[in-house]
Amino acid sequence: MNGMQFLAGHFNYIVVIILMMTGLYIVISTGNMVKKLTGLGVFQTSVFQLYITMGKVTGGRPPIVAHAPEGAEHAAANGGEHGASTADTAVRMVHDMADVPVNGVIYSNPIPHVLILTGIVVGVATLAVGLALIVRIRETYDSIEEEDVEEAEYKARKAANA
Amino acid sequence: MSTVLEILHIARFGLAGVFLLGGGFFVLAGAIGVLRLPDFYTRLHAAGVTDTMGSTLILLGLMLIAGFTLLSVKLALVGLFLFLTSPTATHAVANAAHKAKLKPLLGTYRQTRKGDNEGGSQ
Amino acid sequence: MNADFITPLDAFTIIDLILMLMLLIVGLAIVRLNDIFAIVMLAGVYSLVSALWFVSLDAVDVAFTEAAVGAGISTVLMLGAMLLSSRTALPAKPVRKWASFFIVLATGAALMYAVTDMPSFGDPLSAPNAYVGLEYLKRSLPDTEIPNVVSSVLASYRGYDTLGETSVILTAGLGVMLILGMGGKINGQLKKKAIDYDNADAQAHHTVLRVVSKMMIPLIVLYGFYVQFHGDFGPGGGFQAGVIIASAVILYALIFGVDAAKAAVPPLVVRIGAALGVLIYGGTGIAGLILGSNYLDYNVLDPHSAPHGQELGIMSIEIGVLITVCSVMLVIFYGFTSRQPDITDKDW
Amino acid sequence: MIFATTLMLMGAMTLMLARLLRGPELYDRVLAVNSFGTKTVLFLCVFSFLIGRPDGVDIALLYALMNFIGTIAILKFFRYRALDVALSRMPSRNTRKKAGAKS
Repeated sequence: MNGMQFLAGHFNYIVVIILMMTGLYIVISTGNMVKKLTGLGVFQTSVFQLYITMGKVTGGRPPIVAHAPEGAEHAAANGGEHGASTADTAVRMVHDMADVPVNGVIYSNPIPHVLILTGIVVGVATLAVGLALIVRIRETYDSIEEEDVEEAEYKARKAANA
Repeated sequence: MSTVLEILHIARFGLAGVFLLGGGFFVLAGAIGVLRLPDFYTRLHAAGVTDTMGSTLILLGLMLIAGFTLLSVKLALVGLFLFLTSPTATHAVANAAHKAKLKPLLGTYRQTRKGDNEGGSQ
Repeated sequence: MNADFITPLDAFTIIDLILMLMLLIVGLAIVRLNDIFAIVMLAGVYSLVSALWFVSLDAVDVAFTEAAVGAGISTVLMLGAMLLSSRTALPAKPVRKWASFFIVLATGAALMYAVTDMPSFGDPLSAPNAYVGLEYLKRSLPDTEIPNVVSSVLASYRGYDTLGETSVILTAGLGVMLILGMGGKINGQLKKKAIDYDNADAQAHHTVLRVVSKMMIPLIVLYGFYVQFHGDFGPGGGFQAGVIIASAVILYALIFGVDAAKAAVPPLVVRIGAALGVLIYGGTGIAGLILGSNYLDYNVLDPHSAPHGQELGIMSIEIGVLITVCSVMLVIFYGFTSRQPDITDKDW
Repeated sequence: MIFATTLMLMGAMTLMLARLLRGPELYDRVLAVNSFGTKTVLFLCVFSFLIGRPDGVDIALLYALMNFIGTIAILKFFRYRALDVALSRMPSRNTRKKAGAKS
């Protein structure tokens, strides 16, 4: 596999890694906690992107299997351009799809989608907890800059020791 | 009979193409306006081009392609929501800017350009 | 690795590339800016552009969730937190900047090295795509009669996972409740209005907003239910619907005040709902146990037809997920808004 | 034809991004984000026709609604610096008293 071909097949991972590192850089470099959480969000989204790009199949369709069986061959010939999604065709094809590999249509991989779908909602929940902690930090230390908080903590400890 | 249908077919897609490209043109023009115009209120005016002509034409073009299907209904709903929300949002932005005493640039562009700070807020 | 597969350079790939470029621009802009307000908005745009990319990568369900979460809830939460904290970030010190730059460079290099082992983009025969995913695609419709494979895998095949995720969301809601309070008394006293909004004319100008929102809110809720019950056939499901319905209530709170929203959807109801959803989910599993099968096995729910039982079970747990997600989002929102902003004007 | 429209919309989105990054006023940014959202909705509609699947329109519908909420939240935040204020037409008790005192 030559270099150009490799790049054509892997550009998505390279971009995702750059984005991931952007997020990581924001998390490490800034002292502001809200900005840190934004960086965490960027990092998190890039992980989602990594998973989703892995599940993509060229010429595929979203994993919603609802095709009329009589259109299956036609759809396969067209590379999956054909589609009618109604409930009754779905029920009909249950009986007919004993041996056709996913009805002759290419679909993208559903598993990364499932994992990431729940991941996003859990992500917003954890974001909320992080933000709540930031609010409490602000109420206690009157700042959301890491350095100020550390300084105040240091002073408080020194005063307690003295 | 079939030739009439064919002509109708071609006319439908031709019209759809004209609508789509016209909508694209208006969207692009609005975007360039938002980027290039000198102050907030004029940019607001440019953004309106996208919300009105741009979105209407594009959605009409797509509805022509889709024909009488559920998809067309959904597109009409998108159009309805945009019709309701984007002027409201634009109104809210303008109102907020006005209440925050953001002054519009007055006079000709060349005059105001020298003292750029005069047009700033507060 | 399938060495013969070559990623085609077609229209979709070009669109993908433009979207990636936009993501890179937004990411780098977030690095450079120190105005937190701009950062919050950029984060919204970032998640929106990645939602677009997800659509182009066939992950419509994921795009749906990302659009609902990133544009609505995340922005509101970030703003709520900003309100209670400061507005600009201090620029980082050069030492720290360079140190983190080198750490990032090293990590990035390591990851880039790992890229060589990854399957080609869009390769249908790659290890992740060829085996278990294909199996789910083949079996989902006969097993569950649900065309949307993402829904059936989420709710049925990987039901334990989703139960765990729902519990995580409930736990996050509990965490926010513990940290920020339940929206009642703070330090033993009720919240007092810190800011005097005595410009009646400014409020009178919001007629447009109020009228339009009044029209929009029922539509949003209706759309939420459409997403919930159409989730078996198209993109959507409990997670998305929960977020959408919660954002309708949030819009109501934004326009008519949090007190009005609390009168319409009381915090107590929301707190009960958060637990109730997980209870419904877990209870569906218990029902399976009682009917003589495994936990979260829906086949036995309908004694006559296993696929119909599956459909029933999936419907039931999706409702549980809807209730929990919606309630937890509202718990979080109420938690943030019940705090009194102690920020002074000179901070701005 | 559809592809050309898609590219036009993407170009417009990029221009909006430029305005968002450049600012200078906060309201410019809000305007840019809102307009970016509108263009995204249109993009999703057109794109779902380009790839021949209607699912994108559902997301467009959702985003048309969500964009509104986001914009309102941002503006509310900047107008009142609080999320917890009713935008009721009735003047608050405070202002009514003041108005009474004046007249």
